Amino acid sequence: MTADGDPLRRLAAFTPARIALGRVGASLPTREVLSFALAHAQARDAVHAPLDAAAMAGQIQALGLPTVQVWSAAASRGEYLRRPDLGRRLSAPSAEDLARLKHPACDLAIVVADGLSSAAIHLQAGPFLAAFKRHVQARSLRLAPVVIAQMGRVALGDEIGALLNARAAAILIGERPGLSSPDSLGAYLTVNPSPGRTDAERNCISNIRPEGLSHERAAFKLDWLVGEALRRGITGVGLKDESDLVLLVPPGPRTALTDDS
Amino acid sequence: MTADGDPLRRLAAFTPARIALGRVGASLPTREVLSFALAHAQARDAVHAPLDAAAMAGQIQALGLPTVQVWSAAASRGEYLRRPDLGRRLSAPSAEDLARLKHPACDLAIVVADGLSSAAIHLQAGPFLAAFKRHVQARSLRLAPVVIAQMGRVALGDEIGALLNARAAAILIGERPGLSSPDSLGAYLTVNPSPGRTDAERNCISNIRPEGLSHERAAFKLDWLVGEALRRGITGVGLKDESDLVLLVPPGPRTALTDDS
Amino acid sequence: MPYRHQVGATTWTFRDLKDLLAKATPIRSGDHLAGIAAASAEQSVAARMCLAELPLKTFLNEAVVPYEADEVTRLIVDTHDAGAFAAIAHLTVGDFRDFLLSDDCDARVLEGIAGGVTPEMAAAVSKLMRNQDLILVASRRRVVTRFRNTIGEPGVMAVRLQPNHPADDLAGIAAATLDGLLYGCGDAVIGVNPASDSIPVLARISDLLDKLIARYRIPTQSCVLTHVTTTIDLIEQGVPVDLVFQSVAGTEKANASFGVTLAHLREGMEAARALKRGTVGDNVMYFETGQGTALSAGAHHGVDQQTCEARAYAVCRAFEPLLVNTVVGFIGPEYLYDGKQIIRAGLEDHFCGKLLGLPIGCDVCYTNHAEADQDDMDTLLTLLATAGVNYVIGVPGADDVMLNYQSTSFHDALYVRDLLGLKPAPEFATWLQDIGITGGDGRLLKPGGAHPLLRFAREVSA
Amino acid sequence: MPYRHQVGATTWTFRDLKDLLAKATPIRSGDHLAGIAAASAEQSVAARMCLAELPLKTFLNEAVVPYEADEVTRLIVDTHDAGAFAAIAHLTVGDFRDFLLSDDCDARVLEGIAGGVTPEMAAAVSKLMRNQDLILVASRRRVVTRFRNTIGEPGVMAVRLQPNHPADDLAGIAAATLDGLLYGCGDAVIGVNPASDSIPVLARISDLLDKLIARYRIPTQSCVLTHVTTTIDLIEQGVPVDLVFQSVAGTEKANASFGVTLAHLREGMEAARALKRGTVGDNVMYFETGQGTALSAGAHHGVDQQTCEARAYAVCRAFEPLLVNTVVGFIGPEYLYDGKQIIRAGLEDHFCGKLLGLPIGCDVCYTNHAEADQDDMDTLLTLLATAGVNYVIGVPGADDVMLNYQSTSFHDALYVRDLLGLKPAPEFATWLQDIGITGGDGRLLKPGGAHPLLRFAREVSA
Ligand code: B12
Ligand code: B12
Repeated sequence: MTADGDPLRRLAAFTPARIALGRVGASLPTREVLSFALAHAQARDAVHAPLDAAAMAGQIQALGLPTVQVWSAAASRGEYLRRPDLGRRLSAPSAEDLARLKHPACDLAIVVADGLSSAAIHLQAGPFLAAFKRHVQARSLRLAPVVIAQMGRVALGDEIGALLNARAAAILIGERPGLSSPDSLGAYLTVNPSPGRTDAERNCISNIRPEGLSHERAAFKLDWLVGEALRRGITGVGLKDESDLVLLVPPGPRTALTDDS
Repeated sequence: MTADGDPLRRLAAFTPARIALGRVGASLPTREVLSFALAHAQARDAVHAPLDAAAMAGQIQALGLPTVQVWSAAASRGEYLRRPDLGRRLSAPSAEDLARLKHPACDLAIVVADGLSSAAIHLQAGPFLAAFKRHVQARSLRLAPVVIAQMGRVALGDEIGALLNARAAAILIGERPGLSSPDSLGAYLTVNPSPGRTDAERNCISNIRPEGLSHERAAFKLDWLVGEALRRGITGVGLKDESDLVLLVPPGPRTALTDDS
Repeated sequence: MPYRHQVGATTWTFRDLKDLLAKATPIRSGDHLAGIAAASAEQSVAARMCLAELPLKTFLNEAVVPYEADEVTRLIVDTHDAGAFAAIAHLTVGDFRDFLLSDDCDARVLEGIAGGVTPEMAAAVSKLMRNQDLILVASRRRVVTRFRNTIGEPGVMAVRLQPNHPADDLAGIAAATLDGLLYGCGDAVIGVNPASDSIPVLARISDLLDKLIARYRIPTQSCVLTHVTTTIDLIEQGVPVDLVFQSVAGTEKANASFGVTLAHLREGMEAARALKRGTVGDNVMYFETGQGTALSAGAHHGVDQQTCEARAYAVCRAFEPLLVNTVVGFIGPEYLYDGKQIIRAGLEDHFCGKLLGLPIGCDVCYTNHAEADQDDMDTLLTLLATAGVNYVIGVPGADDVMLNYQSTSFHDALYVRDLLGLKPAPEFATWLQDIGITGGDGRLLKPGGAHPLLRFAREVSA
Repeated sequence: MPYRHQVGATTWTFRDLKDLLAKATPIRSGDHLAGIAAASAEQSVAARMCLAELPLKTFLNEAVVPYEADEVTRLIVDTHDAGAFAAIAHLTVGDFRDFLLSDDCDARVLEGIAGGVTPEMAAAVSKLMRNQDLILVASRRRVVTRFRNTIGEPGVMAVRLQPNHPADDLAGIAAATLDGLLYGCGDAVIGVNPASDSIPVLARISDLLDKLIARYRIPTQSCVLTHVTTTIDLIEQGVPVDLVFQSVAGTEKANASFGVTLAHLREGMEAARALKRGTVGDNVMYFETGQGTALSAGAHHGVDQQTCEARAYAVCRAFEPLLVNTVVGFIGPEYLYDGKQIIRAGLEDHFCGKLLGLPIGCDVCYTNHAEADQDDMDTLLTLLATAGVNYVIGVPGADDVMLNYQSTSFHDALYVRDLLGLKPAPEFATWLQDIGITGGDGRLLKPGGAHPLLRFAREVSA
């Protein structure tokens, strides 16, 4: 059976997943083995690509948002990959820079960090922030300057939020690059940020990119979470995402499933 | 069944091989797995141990043999392991050093090279040369100075022999270290040495060490081969080792095998 | 208490039991990251030699994480079965390895001692074992569990169908599910990781899978892999839930960073059991674990990652799970650097899981930041199948487009079933034949375009 | 002729066929050493894509080593079976992979095409295959050969007993041989690598093995692995020789550096056949090969080491060998850097050997200067056994005290036979039972101290 004869071929339009590949005996056809290998070669390069922090600062400032640049305690991309602990802490100079700002109390600190995919930041962070800015204005949130962090892990937002005196920290971070999704953005929200917070105390919005959660929908969700977080003073497992209930048009399938019959 | 119950236990005295280990089910007993692991950890260190060239020069000079030191074209032990081609050529300065000697024609150039086991050189080269020197004298061989080579491969002897104007070259070299035999010496003899000789054009005497071929026996064999090589002008597959035929006491088993019965 | 061992002229000292275990572990990037790994190969062998001479009883007296501070330790100690332990109580760790490999140690013996083996004992003995030992012992132990089918019998290797979609699109999930079913996959569970944490979205996915299973009477179970507390909410709202999922780790603190306690897990298990949705059994829990999670949460207490992992299995076994999945290369190279470490860890996890009596499967996988590729996955998959792994993962084309990593594909599962003559869970195998996916020989038919599942496909895409 | 392939915006160019093959090869330290390896992962994938589209016919028109200059090329070209090739003549290399994996490609089909497959085609298609493909296709092909027993049937895995001694001491060799026989090993051959090159010593070893085999009527063969020209001398001197051994490589020049030509091999084969020592067949040759030998002799002509290795198989198959052994990790890290490369190379060699119709076994091994350990060997051994390898090596405790490297042990062979239910060669299996080494179930008995082999042991050590 070749892929062309695969009865599921038409369904492939509904998912970026590698379905309807066909088979030779039990195995993948040569064509698919090779396209997989190519994707792998390319994804491996993506992991090591550095963040273009200057370009990002430009993009974000163009939205009218001031920016600050920081570095985690990891000295190189290689060290960053091997030492996640260093990616969770600011380098000493960066920590001083932020402390020196003596930023007054505010509602939200936004951090933009390369994480495991600079491409995700290059492609998604700008459009996402553009969408999110409208919610910021609607809610009259007091923002800290947007922090652009290199070689950062999720928990780096905790230290940054604390230094900037923010009630909550949202870190936009490059998710590890997948074979077919090298540029996926994650957003993690933590109330009362400070070093030592655990992941149980955050919420996560994942797969932000055109093929996943759209920038608009993601911004809507983050806004809902920020609202609840500031109102109820919690994030994490105690705060369940019910944002979809408030949407007029329900999310979900583009297609209706018929009932049993 | 444990090793102690192994009926072959008594036979273990006849070989350094790991026989009569016993078994648990199909598998090695824990004791043997661990002693193997220890030997492996130690053997790995042995590969990387450098040659103590000064000490070797001292030992060899004490036999009344002058020495010269050379380096192959490999710059480090790491490069040596990855680049056998470099270990087969002299570094430019060393080649010049030897050329500058303008050594007159001679019968035999002896090279002592670390190869894959410096320990083999440290332990076997001295006693072997002591034994071999008696044959040199008996045969009135004209020797070049003994060349002590670092990071050398077998074929390095070809270039050295040619530069020293020798009719034959014998390289004593550390064989790769085994788990139970980290210090085994090999000797390779090539007539009319010059770069480009193949291994088919050499003879080999292997496993020179107390548990293998004794220094005396090995020296006897090398002498026999040198004699034939100089007389017939060949080494390699064309020259079969029949040295044992000339020995009064035949070599081989310490024990006689009874005939069929 | 420090432990000492002499090798040649050197006496090696190990601060305490956890130090000894950490130094005895095969090389692992995570233990280096934690700063607890052996500094040299020789030190590591010395630690293994020292460990080999340690009586198993030691583990009952010295906890690697204090009893007072950790509910996982309390669970381990309080549920230890002294009766089952009696058979091995006289052994050292080294003897224990010999015992496990001996001809007398068959399936029955292994089942008998399971309750007497603590995770630390399992981890310790695994450190003395070579890959072949891990495979051979595990291959003799089968752990059978049931919900709507029977998983784990000899000759059976099930597959979790993992039809994830980055936007939780129902048509996309359905399409990938059908693809997998047509490859004979899905007997372990049809399990979706939702990209979203939103209750309405999760409810819709559960509904979709419930309808598919009910309509085609598929003898399998579904699962939406969200947080246990969220699943409890879903159950309360009347959403059809087969299995309750949760990631777990080997220390109380690590579990806390996941937002879970043993009490949550019990609550989840009871809520799901109360629904009585299983037909042939009531194993309702699905757990995932993986070396490195405790360290990643800064909650490893100086214990090496493989021992932490085995402790997570103690958490699992308390809740009679249907499936336990070690997602072995999932997190990344910080914990398992390359193919070699992933392969070794996969075999250790499977062995320890089986020794402790778990229905353990493996997500044979790696991320793009690790030094690994499909060849390594083929290797580990094949080895685990010879070792009798309960199930593996089936992701379309091995590429998870939501979780962003590479696992095994439907094709991979087919391959290894073909190579070693392994079969799907028996009820599911019968269904596959009845519905015309496989033929009388159990091998896939060329789909003709006529069978019922394709009708579903047409409806979904209509 | 240059080959081109476009990937995205980049067009990759490959100088000629051998350049294309070299760039398409999975990473290998030897190809880096030779300066012919791909410079990036993407270039390597592009080469594989380009190779996939190449018609198999190309290999009949473009030689990687010139016909005029190389007797191995001449052998390949002159003995190519156009009739056998007809079945695959329309395929590209990529299609060929699909063909090999398809359900229709069974043992019979594989046997039918063997004579039409050139080594370069085999190497090329292997470069497009994942580990699982190499295993699956090989597992369907059995090559059966005979001398005093039958090696290669389904369900059989034989073992070469390798009782080397650093001083060629006869008692030592006998002791190790008995040890191996008592573990059920030795059906492939009892083969000694002599430390010495001395004719009298070699004759004594041959005599010893001949006596042992004759006295106990062991249905197996012996071999002293010396140079073919030396073996011919031995035969002329009336020494009892069962098998003629020789290391071979894939180019005339490399073989010359070993001091051999095809004519030597034919002479050796004829000399041994004339002795008529085989009882059930007359496969009298034993060859060893291994990736890196041609390069190590500076005789690779810019051809990648895996393709050179496949060409060595063309040399082997011309002489109807009883056994072909790829000594895969034997030379060292210059050619195969670490466990991963050794594992991959072992699977490639086995696959290519089988595809070409060779009775191929594998010396699963590594040296102490390579980045590998016993875990890697366990892995490769297990994989090869699932792939149906004809035989493996048994060295006491896996430690060859003369050749200085680690191979597989008698225990390893037992392990994998146990795990996968593999049996020794049938005649040998019967002998093992008759002489009381194995019981009715084929598993080892606990030796009682009474059986005849022990008598031999006592005499030798007397
Ligand atoms: C890797 C990973 C994990 C690892 C994290 C360990 C580690 N050191 O990386 C492990 C396996 C432990 C894990 C666990 C869980 N995860 Co997770 N995980 C991911 C994954 C695949 C990649 C994350 C990534 O690339 N991060 C970027 C790097 C740069 O960040 P980092 O600082 O190195 O790593 C941190 C984050 O990954 C974070 N994290 C990981 N998962 C989660 C989940 C939540 C809810 C939070 C708040 C944080 C968090 O923990 C890491 C350590 O601080 C994402 C999928 C995706 N496409 O992103 C899912 C994902 C983020 N996880 C998810 C879930 C549900 C969980 C669990 C809650 C599952 C469960 N029921 O227990 C648990 C518990 C998480 C917790 N509270 O700690 C969901 C979140 C859904 C949502 N929108 O809320 C995602 C989107 C995948 C999914 N659908 O299942 N996860
Ligand atoms: C590795 C090895 C090989 C490799 C060499 C490739 C390589 N790049 O290393 C391969 C597998 C190709 C090989 C082939 C053969 N080998 Co060899 N080999 C060895 C081994 C295990 C280690 C050698 C070593 O450590 N050398 C030291 C390093 C530093 O040297 P090197 O420069 O890196 O490598 C060179 C030498 O190893 C040399 N070499 C290797 N084997 C032989 C054999 C002979 C007769 C000669 C002259 C040279 C030679 O070739 C290499 C490249 O120049 C030894 C056993 C031992 N304990 O030493 C047997 C050993 C030296 N080989 C032996 C034999 C018989 C052979 C063969 C003749 C077998 C055959 N029938 O074809 C062939 C052909 C050799 C040739 N003429 O080229 C015998 C020699 C017996 C004797 N006293 O003459 C030994 C002792 C083992 C044995 N008993 O079988 N071998």
